[in-house]
Amino acid sequence: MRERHEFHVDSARYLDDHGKPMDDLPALAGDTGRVLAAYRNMVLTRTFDAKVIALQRTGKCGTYPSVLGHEVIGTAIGQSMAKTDVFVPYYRDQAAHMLRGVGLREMLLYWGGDERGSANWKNCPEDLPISVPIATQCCHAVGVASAMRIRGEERAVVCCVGDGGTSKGDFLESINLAGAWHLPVVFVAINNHWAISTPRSLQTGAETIAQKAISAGLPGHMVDGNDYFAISEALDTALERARGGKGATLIEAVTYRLGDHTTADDATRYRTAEDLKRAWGKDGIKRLQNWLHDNDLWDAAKEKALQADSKATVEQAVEDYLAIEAEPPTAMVDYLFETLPPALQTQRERIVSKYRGGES
Amino acid sequence: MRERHEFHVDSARYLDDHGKPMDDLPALAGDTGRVLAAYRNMVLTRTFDAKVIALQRTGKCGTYPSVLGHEVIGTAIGQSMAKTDVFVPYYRDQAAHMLRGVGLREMLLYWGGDERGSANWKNCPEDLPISVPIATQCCHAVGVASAMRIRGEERAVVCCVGDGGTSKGDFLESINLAGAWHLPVVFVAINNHWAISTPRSLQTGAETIAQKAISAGLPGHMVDGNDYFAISEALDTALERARGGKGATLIEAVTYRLGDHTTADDATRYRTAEDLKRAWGKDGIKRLQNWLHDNDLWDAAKEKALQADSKATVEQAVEDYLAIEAEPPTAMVDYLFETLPPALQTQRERIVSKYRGGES
Amino acid sequence: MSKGELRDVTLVEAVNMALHWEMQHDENVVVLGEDIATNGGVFRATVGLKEKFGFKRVMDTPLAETLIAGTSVGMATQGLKPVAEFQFMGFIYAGIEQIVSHAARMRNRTRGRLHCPIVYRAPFGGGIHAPEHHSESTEALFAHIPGLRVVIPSSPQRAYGLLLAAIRNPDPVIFLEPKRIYRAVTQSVENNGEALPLDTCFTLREGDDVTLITWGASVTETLQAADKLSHQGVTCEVIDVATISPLDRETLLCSVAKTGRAVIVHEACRNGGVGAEIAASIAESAFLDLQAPVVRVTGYDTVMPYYRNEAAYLPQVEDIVEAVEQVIAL
Amino acid sequence: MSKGELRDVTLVEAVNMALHWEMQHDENVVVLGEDIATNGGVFRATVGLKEKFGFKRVMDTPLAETLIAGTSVGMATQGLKPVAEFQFMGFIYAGIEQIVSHAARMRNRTRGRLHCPIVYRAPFGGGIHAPEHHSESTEALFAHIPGLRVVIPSSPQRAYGLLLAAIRNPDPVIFLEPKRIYRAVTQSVENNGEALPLDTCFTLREGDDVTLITWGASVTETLQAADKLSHQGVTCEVIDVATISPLDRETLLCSVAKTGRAVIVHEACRNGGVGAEIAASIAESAFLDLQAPVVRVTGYDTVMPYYRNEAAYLPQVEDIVEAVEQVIAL
Ligand SMILES: Cc1ncc(C[n+]2csc(CCOP(=O)(O)OP(=O)(O)O)c2C)c(N)n1
Ligand SMILES: Cc1ncc(C[n+]2csc(CCOP(=O)(O)OP(=O)(O)O)c2C)c(N)n1
Ligand SMILES: [Mg+2]
Ligand SMILES: [Mg+2]
Repeated sequence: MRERHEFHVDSARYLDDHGKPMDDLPALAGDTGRVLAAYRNMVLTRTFDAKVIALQRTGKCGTYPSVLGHEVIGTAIGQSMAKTDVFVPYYRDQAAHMLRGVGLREMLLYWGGDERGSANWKNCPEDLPISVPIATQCCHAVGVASAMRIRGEERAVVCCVGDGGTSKGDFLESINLAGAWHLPVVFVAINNHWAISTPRSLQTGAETIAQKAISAGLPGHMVDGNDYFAISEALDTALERARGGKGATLIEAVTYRLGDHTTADDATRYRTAEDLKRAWGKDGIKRLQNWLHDNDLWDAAKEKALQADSKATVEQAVEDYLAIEAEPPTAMVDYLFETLPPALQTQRERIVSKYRGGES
Repeated sequence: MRERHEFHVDSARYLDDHGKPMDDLPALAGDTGRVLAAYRNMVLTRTFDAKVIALQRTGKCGTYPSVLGHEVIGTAIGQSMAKTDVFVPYYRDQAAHMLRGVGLREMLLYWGGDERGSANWKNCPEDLPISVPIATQCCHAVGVASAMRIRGEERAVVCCVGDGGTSKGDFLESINLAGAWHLPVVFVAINNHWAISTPRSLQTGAETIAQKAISAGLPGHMVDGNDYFAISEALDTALERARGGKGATLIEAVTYRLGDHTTADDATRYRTAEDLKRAWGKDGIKRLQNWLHDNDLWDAAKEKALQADSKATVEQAVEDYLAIEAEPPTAMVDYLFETLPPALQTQRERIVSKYRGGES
Repeated sequence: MSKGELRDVTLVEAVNMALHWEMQHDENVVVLGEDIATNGGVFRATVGLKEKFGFKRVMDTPLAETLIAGTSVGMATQGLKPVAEFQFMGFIYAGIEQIVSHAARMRNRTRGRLHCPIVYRAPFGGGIHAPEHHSESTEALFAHIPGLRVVIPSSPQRAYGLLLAAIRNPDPVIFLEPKRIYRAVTQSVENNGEALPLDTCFTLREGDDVTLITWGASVTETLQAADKLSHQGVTCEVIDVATISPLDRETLLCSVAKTGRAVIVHEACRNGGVGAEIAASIAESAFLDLQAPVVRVTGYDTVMPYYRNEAAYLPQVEDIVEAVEQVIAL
Repeated sequence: MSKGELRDVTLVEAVNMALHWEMQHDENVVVLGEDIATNGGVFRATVGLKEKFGFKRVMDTPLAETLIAGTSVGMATQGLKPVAEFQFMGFIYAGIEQIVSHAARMRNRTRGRLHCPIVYRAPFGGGIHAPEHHSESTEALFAHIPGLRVVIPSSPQRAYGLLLAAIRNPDPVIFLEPKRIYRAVTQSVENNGEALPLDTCFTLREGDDVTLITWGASVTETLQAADKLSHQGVTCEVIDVATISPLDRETLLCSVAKTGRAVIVHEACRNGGVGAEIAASIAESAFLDLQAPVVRVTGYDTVMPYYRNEAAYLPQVEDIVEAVEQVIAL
């Protein structure tokens, strides 16, 4: 006697590579304000990104992971989330951070080697800081979502993880808990085809990342991560579901990492120029720009103004960032515990005496 | 534009709860020698199990996990595996160990608190010892399978894990590697409905354990773990596939833990007598016995002889086990490294002097 | 705090009592782990909590230690105070990345914006005739990690007071419960919600000739050794370190300044054990006070043997006596 | 061994050279990790191996450290000799359960039937201006685990010889590579397949006044301090411990017997660092030789700061000089 248990994941896409609709667009496309705001954020993100890379090249910033190719996904996340939701990012979520209200200056501080980059997040004080150990943030996301469930709140969590990260136990254990406990969390697995030099194909034998949801009893969706409408619709739906107590969702957002892994990497070692060129042909910012043009919502003058605005915003942030002095070395012990334990007092005194009053 | 990616897992069963065929049996049912040998092993296992519990109750053995309810699965594993395959067990695989040729005395030594229980496995010297930290053995299984793949051998690995264990990262990361690398390994997830007191329903939101295979791009099968024919057929197929270089399989073998979790547990705290009674109604040994009777392959006299034989075998093993003196305390340092490092020499001397020549 | 009911309890019952008290008085306290709700924990430490506070606050998790450790971090950032149980210390390892890289650092990383008031509980130590991995005492691994507190009670009263303090502490605490003495003795504990300090060693017995420094289940053998030695006219000061990290060096150094001699006793293996830090600190800071080298009585540098030989591994009363005699002779 | 080609190489190149040699001469050696095959490793330690030995023996794994650690165990039981890379020591933690509970115990557990000839490599230590978690030096965690060897080279020659020894060793070795000095200097290394011993410290410089004990990248500052001090007429014996565990106490004690003074320098935080074990061992066994307390110059007991302040955390030449002046004064 045989029975068959069937499962599926859907994939969705609205815009072709040139920004032409392939299908009826979702309702959100009618919200011109939202779409324009999204576009502006994507451009600002890309402008910022180029600047940070330049700072790094001139020794004014540390190792930095470019967001190139992720701008659409992050923007959609930032827009779909409510202020009261909690964002649990990974390290390539600059576009979302902009909309969550993390200062550009803070982002610069962080990558500039200053802990204060994760400190003063006054617009999103509950959001988690960047998590460097891959996929570990997924456990935090289900913890935050558990707290919401325990307290009966109508809020949700969005957690990002890379395609590489979906191989790590933390992600897999976490989606399982999300399914077992019906937690209000949306996992966004950003499949940019690479984990440093490791291609998506070596990461897993699964045909899609979205189908990992099935192992946890969750709905899984695959969306074109360069299609603003597709990703936004998937996020809106999943977040509504989560806030309404209907449980978690895994969204695989497919894109391509257009830059090196970080400024310390050289991607030409492991991928071809043709691959990269093909990926640029699917760029989500260009696609949305085309769509805006086609719908008379955008023109060259507006583009020029936006570029200038974005540059000015970024320049101001860089100026602010460069003006900030390093913390005194005593900061390295002062935030470890709520109150400095007696055992650390002598060490703190040594720091003070070594650095004349704790100045660096 | 939407697409749908479809997946499935099959479930299989041949015998009803009373041992009556519900379907045409697989070919292996015609191999009378194999079926009878299987039945004998199941009975021996159950006899052994009852004896170890009795030893534990009288202080002659340590904490012990009863195999009650797992005899059919373990027996099928032991039979389907070739001598050259490698078994990576968990701690409730006594039935398979019997057929792999691990001595009953060795099993007693192990649970009797003596490392030598994992030492002298002359019939299966490459099999891994029992792994106590849940699911950690899954990583070893893919490592062993990788070695086989690297060397181009036509061998395979069978790895057991409990339903609880399928929540742990080690299992999930390992099935993913098995899929990514097309490894010759068969994972048997033994769903006995409980992980100590935690029911299967709290372990995961997934409807089946078998569907976890989908996350790794592996075929997943669910079989009735009390149906000797179903589980044996699934194992034969999966092992053939593995040895033939066609990759890994996940088999969920569904049964019920008929005993306490271990002798240190009291299952009446968390499950009802009715549940247990219902599970006994599906007992796989009784089922196979009925089928053998129905096919004139078994009778009361044979049963009586088998019971007597099994008891005698077990009694002999117990006698051998009880006759073995503890290792000298120096054994605790002598096997740590291939050669005792100078740093441990002084400590070894202390042991020797404390225990007069290292005797305990 | 008001006067509370007096109860004769074992160490594990004191743990349970503290959990009840704090869950009752602080709705942010939640408890999670494997088999801790319906089953009340394999050692019964959490028994009764689910009945009283419900499944929302008393959570049986899937079998996944990374998750237990990391989910607690997420909960804590939301202002909950998770008390997470690892069923045995031997199974805490999969949680280490989350504990070391996140729980211990969240406050520092965010300059105080978020913090992790988590208690990670685990029964630890050998001597209960359990299978492999059920006898670990690797407290040294956690003591070396900045941002963590490591606390080990060794009596019902200290279990009660230290666990309350650990839960109330705004930073993560590794709380290790010596399971060999979970039910060894009962002690009268006042259920009054009074916490003990988290940065002070406990002097269990005063003496002039030698300072015996220990913690966990070894406190039992150390006190017995002190008793024996007193019949030989040697008076031992016995200190239960209890708050392993950050370490109260003050109390230890004061005692050694008086006695001039120290013997450290712990169950963990010697190489790189917490005893090394204590010995190094004393030898550095009390150099001129010391009449004899600081000696360590510890487990051997090997894996805890299976149970037929576990007694041969554990430090015994006579080992302690011998060590004291040795340092006294100098 | 035959005479080999002489090459001027950096520490990381020496690692690469040793891997090439041993893969060439022993077909059981395999290499695995994240980005180690096609990319040749993020630090280029494994560059060229894939081209030479193919994907079967040089394996890019999925991003999963538990798996990397545990798969190596399985491979090793089949007689392979896996050399597994953790991309940074800060990401080794998810592998700890597999390392502690299996790699370190398989031989003991099976009484020698199976064993684990694995090398777990990881770049470690701070000072390269990297993001959080890229500057860990938690060698003490592994040094405390029975059944593991912990080895840390601090020069190209020692990297070459010790890595060969580690791969050939039939038991698991944690091999930590001080990335701050990965490319700091070049040294002439003979590519002759000759291994160095795994249980001996290396005396880098002889002296009579004080013994400086160190390892890893701190060897650089320690030698500089010794230089400075020699101008003040203080001669320092400088020992690179290199084989952190099991520890060669003999060499250390002999030196201290001569100098009567010891200063230990390491980058890891002080509390429970390997320096504690060394200090405790010296203070115990060389009690009568010591003219001054054993002093430790270490990182602070806190999380390594992000890079703007990392220099303030790392032990500097002047800290070492100051410590020596302090012990010499006594
Ligand atoms: C646990 C862990 N292992 C290794 C690393 C080193 N590392 C940093 S990013 C990265 C690749 C991540 O790839 P993916 O998850 O796909 O994210 P992406 O960078 O492509 O956005 C690796 C291996 C790390 N940060 N954490
Ligand atoms: C990593 C780890 N965590 C916890 C335990 C304690 N423990 C032993 S068995 C068990 C339940 C396992 O359940 P399952 O995997 O379903 O196997 P079963 O015992 O039901 O056969 C637990 C939690 C352990 N051995 N290892
Ligand atoms: Mg990626
Ligand atoms: Mg089970």
